[in-house]
Amino acid sequence: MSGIPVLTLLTVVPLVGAAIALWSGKHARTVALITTLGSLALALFVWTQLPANGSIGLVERASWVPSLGIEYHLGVDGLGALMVVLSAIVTLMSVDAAHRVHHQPGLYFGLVLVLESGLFGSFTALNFFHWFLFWELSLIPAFFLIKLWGGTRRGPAATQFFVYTMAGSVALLVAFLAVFVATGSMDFPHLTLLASTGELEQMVTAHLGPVTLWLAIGVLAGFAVKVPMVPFHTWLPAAYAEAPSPVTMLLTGAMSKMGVYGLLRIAIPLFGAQIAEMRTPLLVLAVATVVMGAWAAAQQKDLKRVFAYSSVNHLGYCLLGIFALAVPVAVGDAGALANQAAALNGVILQMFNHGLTAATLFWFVAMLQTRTGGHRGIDDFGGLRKPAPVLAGLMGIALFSSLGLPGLNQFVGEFLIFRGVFPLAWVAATVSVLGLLVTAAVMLTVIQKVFNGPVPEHCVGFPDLHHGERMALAPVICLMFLVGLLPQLIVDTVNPTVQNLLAHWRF
Amino acid sequence: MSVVFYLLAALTVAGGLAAVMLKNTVHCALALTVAFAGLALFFLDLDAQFAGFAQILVYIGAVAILVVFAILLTKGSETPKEGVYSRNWLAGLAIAAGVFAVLGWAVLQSARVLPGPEGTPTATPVVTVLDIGHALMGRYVLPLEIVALLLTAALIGAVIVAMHEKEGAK
Amino acid sequence: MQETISFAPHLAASPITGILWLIPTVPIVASGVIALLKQPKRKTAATLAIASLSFSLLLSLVAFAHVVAGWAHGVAVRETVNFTWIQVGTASVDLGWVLDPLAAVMLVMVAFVGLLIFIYSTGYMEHDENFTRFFCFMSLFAGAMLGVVIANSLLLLFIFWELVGLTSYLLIGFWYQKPAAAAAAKKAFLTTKVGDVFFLLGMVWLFAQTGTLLFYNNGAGSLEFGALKGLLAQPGAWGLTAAGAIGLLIFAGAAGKSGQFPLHVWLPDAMEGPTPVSALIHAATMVAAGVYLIARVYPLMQAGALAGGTTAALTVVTWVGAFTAVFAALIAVAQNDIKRILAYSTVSQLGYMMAGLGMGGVAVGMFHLITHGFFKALLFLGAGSVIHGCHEEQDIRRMGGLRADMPLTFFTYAIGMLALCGFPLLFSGFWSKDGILEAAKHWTVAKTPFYLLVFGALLTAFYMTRQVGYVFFGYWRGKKPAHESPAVITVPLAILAFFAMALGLIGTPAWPWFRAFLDGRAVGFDWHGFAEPGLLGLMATSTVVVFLGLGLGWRLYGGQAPTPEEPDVLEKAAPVAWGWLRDRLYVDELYGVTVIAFYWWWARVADWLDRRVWGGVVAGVAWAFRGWAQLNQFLDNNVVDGSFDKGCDELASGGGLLAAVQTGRVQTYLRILALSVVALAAILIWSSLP
Amino acid sequence: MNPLTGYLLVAALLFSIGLAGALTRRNAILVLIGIELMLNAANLNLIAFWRYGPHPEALTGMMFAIFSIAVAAAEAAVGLGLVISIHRHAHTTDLDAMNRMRG
Amino acid sequence: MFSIFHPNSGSLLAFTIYLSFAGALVLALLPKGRPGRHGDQALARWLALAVAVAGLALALQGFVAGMGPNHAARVTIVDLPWVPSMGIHYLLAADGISRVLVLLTGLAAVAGVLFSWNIELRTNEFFAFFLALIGGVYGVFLSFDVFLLFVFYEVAIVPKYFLIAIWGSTRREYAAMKLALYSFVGSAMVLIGVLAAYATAGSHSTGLIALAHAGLPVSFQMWAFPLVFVGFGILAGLWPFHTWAPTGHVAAPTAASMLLAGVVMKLGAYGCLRVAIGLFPRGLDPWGFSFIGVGSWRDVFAVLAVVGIVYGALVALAQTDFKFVIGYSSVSHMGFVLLGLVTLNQIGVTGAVLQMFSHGIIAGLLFAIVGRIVYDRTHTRQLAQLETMHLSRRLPFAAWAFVIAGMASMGLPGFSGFVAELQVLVGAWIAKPWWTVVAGVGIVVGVAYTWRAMQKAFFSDVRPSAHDLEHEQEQPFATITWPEVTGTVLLAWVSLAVGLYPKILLDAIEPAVKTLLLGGGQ
Repeated sequence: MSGIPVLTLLTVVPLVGAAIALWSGKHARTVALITTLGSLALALFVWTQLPANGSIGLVERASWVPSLGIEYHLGVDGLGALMVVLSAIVTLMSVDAAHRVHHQPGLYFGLVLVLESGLFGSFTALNFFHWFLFWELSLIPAFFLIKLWGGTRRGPAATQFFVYTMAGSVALLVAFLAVFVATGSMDFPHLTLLASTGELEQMVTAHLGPVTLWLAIGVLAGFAVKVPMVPFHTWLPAAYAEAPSPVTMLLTGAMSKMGVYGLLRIAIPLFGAQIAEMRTPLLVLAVATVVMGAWAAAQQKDLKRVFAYSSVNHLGYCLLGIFALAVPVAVGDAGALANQAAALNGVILQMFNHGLTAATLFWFVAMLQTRTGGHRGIDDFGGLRKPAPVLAGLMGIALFSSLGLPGLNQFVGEFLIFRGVFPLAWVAATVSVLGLLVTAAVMLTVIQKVFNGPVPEHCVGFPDLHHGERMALAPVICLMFLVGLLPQLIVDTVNPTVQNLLAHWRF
Repeated sequence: MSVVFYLLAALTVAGGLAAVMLKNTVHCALALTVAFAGLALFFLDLDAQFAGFAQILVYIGAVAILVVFAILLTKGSETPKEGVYSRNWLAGLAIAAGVFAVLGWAVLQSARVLPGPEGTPTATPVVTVLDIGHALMGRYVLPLEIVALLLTAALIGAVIVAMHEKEGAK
Repeated sequence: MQETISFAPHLAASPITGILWLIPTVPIVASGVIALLKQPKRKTAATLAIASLSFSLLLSLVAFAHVVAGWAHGVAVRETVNFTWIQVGTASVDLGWVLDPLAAVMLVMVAFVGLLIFIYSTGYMEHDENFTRFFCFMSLFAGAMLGVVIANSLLLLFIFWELVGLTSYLLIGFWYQKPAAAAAAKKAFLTTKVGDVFFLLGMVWLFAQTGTLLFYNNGAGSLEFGALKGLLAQPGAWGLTAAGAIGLLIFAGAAGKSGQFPLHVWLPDAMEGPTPVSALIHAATMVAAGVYLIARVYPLMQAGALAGGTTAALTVVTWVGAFTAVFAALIAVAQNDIKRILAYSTVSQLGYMMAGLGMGGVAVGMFHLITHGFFKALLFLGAGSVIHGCHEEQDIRRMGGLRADMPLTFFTYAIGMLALCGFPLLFSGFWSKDGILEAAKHWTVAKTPFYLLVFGALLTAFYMTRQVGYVFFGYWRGKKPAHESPAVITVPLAILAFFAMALGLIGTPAWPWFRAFLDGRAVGFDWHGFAEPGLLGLMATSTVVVFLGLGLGWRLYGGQAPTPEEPDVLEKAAPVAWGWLRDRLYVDELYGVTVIAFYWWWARVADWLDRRVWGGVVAGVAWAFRGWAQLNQFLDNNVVDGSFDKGCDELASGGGLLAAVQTGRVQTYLRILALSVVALAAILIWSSLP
Repeated sequence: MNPLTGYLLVAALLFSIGLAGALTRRNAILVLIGIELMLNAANLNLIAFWRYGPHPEALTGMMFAIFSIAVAAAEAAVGLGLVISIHRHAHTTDLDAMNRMRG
Repeated sequence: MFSIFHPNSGSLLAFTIYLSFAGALVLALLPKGRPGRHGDQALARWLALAVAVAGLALALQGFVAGMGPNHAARVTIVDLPWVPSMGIHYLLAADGISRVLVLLTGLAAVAGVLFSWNIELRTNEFFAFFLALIGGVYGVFLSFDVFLLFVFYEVAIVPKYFLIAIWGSTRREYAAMKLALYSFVGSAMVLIGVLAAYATAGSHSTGLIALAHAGLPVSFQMWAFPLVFVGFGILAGLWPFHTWAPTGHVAAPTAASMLLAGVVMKLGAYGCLRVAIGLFPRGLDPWGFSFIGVGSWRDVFAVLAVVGIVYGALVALAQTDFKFVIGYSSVSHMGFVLLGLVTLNQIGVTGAVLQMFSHGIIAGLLFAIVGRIVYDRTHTRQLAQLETMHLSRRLPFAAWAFVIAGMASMGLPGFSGFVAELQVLVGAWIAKPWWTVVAGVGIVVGVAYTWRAMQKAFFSDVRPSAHDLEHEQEQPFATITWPEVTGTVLLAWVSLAVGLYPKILLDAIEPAVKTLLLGGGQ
């Protein structure tokens, strides 16, 4: 099978699907479903083909623009492959959830598939140029999906989303250009190698003077916006709230992971030492992301905004885990290495789990909306457990997953993050548990207001999940349990990658 | 300085003076012809036969006739009641006198630096029409072409300017 | 108290240990199956739940027998099965289960009480429309609780711990249409969650320090010597060792679940759930899980204690427990809801258990836990029977004289009540409470807890007498006449009543079977147990106190309880104090103006920061760019481009000036020309003159 | 006196007469006549310089004169054409009356 | 007659010039079509298209022929003595830069004809001027003699004036005059500089290469460089001499704006590179002192370029007229070209040349959409009015074409603009990092204005009322015609292709830039 360029195929399949979907009008959703299913199969195939030692596998490499150090360089390790699988799952869910697109369905599903291609591309790229291409490519369809199918205040939301992210991207780009100028390379593995020996900083200093810290800040800014990290997150609630729910699933489920992925693939490997210098403010921001995200969610009245802020909160744990890695430890300290490995494993698991859970939550919001003609205020419902017990039960599972109930998927990641972070930065970890608490309060409030209490008049006769929806949700819910109970399924592949990554990072 | 020179000079200057001073414009034109003829004779005297004959042909044969035609066409022969001289004639005269003074002064001044009258043996240069033809086709071909173009343009221009405008074109 | 407990270092896991995991798994699976059942399949659901729990009970008994057998052969059984859950880096996160006397005793208690309550529920919940759902949750709870019991890993324990919390949440909010129930469920979950995050912190700390979360792992577990030694060497915070600090963090989790002050507020509200739930979860098992947790990690709490001494962690546990015992008992005095009285009583008794653990060790606390499990379940079920019989009436002021209408219930309830009060000799509560009091008496740190606990015992007897007086004596003050409950309800009551009495036999000073069993020591019957110095005096004291409480109660409430409209006897005597107690000493209100207000204040701050500050900064930047853009355009139109246009205009006007010279008079031009030539020529010549 | 000087003086005189005519007469045709005289005076200069110059075989002066004659012819033609055209419009050849071109 | 051509690759390139002028001549001589008679104009259109396509084919052939083992070497096409006494030669040659720009001209010409398909007024003359302009542009890009270059340069300016003055729209005389004035001022400066160089060199040759090798004294270069650079820079939209550009672009007919932004501005940039930098490389040397960080002409022009980038973008952000947005965007994007040029390093200059090509394509596309596809149907360019028209629904083709063009314009990866700007930024990093940082701000603002214009024009949030819908159904817009589709697709694909595989052009540009930077000529 090695002859087939699987990763290229992975990127191309959605694009082809998008082209077909564009012209297939009413049948676009079917086309999209088939394409995303195919993509998922390919992604799972990729997952199975990873090298056992955690190094980068399935490499494809060809010359592209040699003078700029640009290569067509693809490859995945456990991290990339997991993100590919997650993207495939989330896109499939999103397409499945979007069965009420009446307005230009061809375009809608075309854009969704282009977005998927962008996700795949950026998770498999190993060259900055290539990566950046897909990183930006994913932005365009996302923008239009919000802009054209969004809610009443979609215009400003879409613009803010776009311009904000682009501003971050430019900062990232400029910083990376400096790296290229200094090293003449845009290849991630190569640059990682340079950074791990400290050569990168020497080269940058030799070429440009002592600006490495600024470059690190530039790169971080790009990712901080995407993740998003407080205070770069203000685009997020509006964008998530105004986007149609299936699109929000994509935004939170897959796109926000691009930022975390970027931190792991680019920022940390290249600028580990600089991030280590800045670790205290960064940890403060990470904690602020966790805590303020959760608390801001508490104040929201719109379900989508609630989940949007809770996404900020959950991604804050990823940031916490990542920045805690930069806390200096004694060389050769096996315990510290174990802590770091735990944190990093946790971060990666959290990326996957949050993607799955948050996407599912927004899916449920979509269902609530379609059933009540667009209601999604937290006070618009009540007592739904009575008319719709299955919906209530399944959404309850998703909500409990989100608040980190053990046995469900999100707990594992959060546990590992705390387990790793606590010994590295116990103050940050301790303050961050507040986030767990507040998130729990928020999620329970949602349950209380939406599912419990007396049934208001307009919710009488609220239809429960129909058969198709149950069938569609079942695998997702099962996956939540599966990952929650047997995380080793994922960690088996991720852990070698984590060790491999840690071995190549230098703080 | 030969007698011929003085005679020709007198004739020419007299013709010129008459051409600008006479009241009747037709007379002026005729006096102009005299001045032209005097100049042509000067040219011949100076061994520039070709130039002399060209002077006769072009000026006396063409320009003078044109002037007469123009006078007739514009009924310029009638003496206007305001007088033939413009209001500022005195100033014009003074300026002309000034010009003459400067020019004359320049000539006389330069005469001092020139070699003496006897010191310039003036061997008559033999210039045949063939020589002139060779020169025109050789060294002066570009000016010749330009002049040809100019003449053509002038021809066309004169025609257009003098042509009656079409009825209702305006 | 023993410094080292001589458990067998290693035993090959016996077959029963190998399948121990089935004990929690079977009910959980049954719960899953019931979840998929349709609502009308009531019988199937109940059958499944009861069958699965019976199976668990059976296995538990086998396991118990195995442990007892091993003990009988002089071997303290501690068998573990461990496995790797996640491989992280080169380290691993391990889970496992353990079979030792502590687990075995608890297994049997939970499974047995649970089974009885299940059976009881089939009658009690008969007419509920969500009958199947009820059994689904109950079954899940049973499984999770059994999981907590057998966990050999703090993480696994935590996982089940949270699951238990979840089912508690689900069951408190079982009647979800009632806003009060929904709110109570949320409150319960969140309050326990507060404890749980500390538990989580303690857990990760422990993990980070010892590299494992397994309790016992052939010497490599976190509760075993090597790890504890490391923990003691490690400084923690506030003068504690790491072991102490971790222990306290874990205790915070236990305090949450076990309703210790100040996290007790959820437990009385939890009575919004169906009565069997209150009996099972909020009396017998789950709330006791905190006590069980402390018992489980006792080596950690105790680590570093000198012979006969105590540790900072245990001191805290003691004080919290003792305070809670009195505090809750005081509140219980002034409650009128039959279940609420029991709830505060539970809180109070949990305080006893904690204090017992803190002062007397595992066995003391655990013994009270077991006995309390039975008699409190009995009381709750009895209360349920009363409520059932009184047509869902819960206010004791609207009952009365029920001993005639519901004789069986009265009889069993009285047994439970006497057990709770610690009526001498016959009832298990007497023995278990005496154990605690004895430990308190011998506590070297302070004597106050002893007095507190004695006072608590007095109060216990008093409020229980008050309750019984209201409910079963006097005359009927309700509307519809009450009726006796069916057999499916009364039979479990009878069984529980039997155990509420009989269990005391295994913990008498003469035959301290329970303690010996837990400690792995041999035991024999010996009257000399009573001969320990001060023991008889203590028993006498306690007896006096109990009778004092009973008498006082009877004096005030025996026979002529007031009507609902009338103020209580004590209220007339001391209205202010009564009001404070009735309003639960305003702890909820205190939280309302502190924690909850803080929560909402921060939520608003976060939202405000987001909208106004960060959003404002973004808007400001955008605005600045817009403004700058406008400025630039202005510059472009008026300065850059303007200068061009201006230049053009200047040029044009300059042309106009020049045009003024152009008179149109040809001769003028000519004149000027001529003059210029003259001037030029003159200059040229002049300058060339020698 | 140098023979050249005489010719130059005559040419200067003739030029000045032409200039005086051009500056003093009202009639446009007579102004043109004056200009023709000025041109002819220049031609006389050219020929004279040629004749008495150091390199008469180079024909330069003569050629200039010939071209000048040609140009003058063209000038006359166009100038007179203009005069006629203006007269047709304005019915006058009086230059004092002709100042409508002023900007 | 072919013997006078050097028998080497790319010699056919010269025919792009001749063919265009011949086409212009033929079109000028065609009988005047009567307005309304369709057939009359059709002939002119097809003829113009044929000429443009033939030119493109020749350009393409020349480009392809230039690839290969000796790719991008400079080849002489024609070298005839013209004014021998002054050493002026009719010298046409092509190196990698020329080939790329000739190719751009060919593309712009074809697209321009396609987007002028509906010109009814004096069609023949329009296309005649159009082709004359194109011929002049071809000539500039192929001239390697400085006077010949200058002649073609001037030839190109004249038709431009008429195109705007006759077929233009808003304030067309003003715009045309402004353009002409600016151009002539620039030309004058260039002429002075070049003449001075010729005189100073004393080499009796006006060949670019010869002059470059003449060893002009540094002190001379020091003042000649800014003179010539500004002279050409005016046409390249150098801030603050850029104001002709927006007004000119707006006033010009679509095809002319496309050429103006797409090609004519490149003439200026090309002149800056080939003449100013090529002849006076030492003019960029430091002065020996510095004032607020500016220590050489290079710094001065870099500052102007960077200011132009940000300033143009900001002003574009403030526009209310759709076409002005695009007009100012050209100023901003040309700032990148100029910035790339003064980086004076391989990457930066290569990027500048690539940006010339890229901007030529993208600006052409933008003007085509705004000026032609949209304006011809809506008859307004005011964003406020367009906002009420729901164009994304009524003109989806235009909307999505603009999205693609906008993406390319704002420098999203995958399109040619990104690669070009990337290289310029890299070059600027190498030269002076803060240039890059400021230019980065320009990119952000670029995103903002493009997106703003796009949203306002096409994707407004105003929900249509029932009345609007009825009105729209009654008066639908004219359908998109095939020339519009063809032109759009052509340009979009070129941008995409170059963006995805820039090597195709870079292979040609890089060696040429290298030689140019090494020694002025070769």
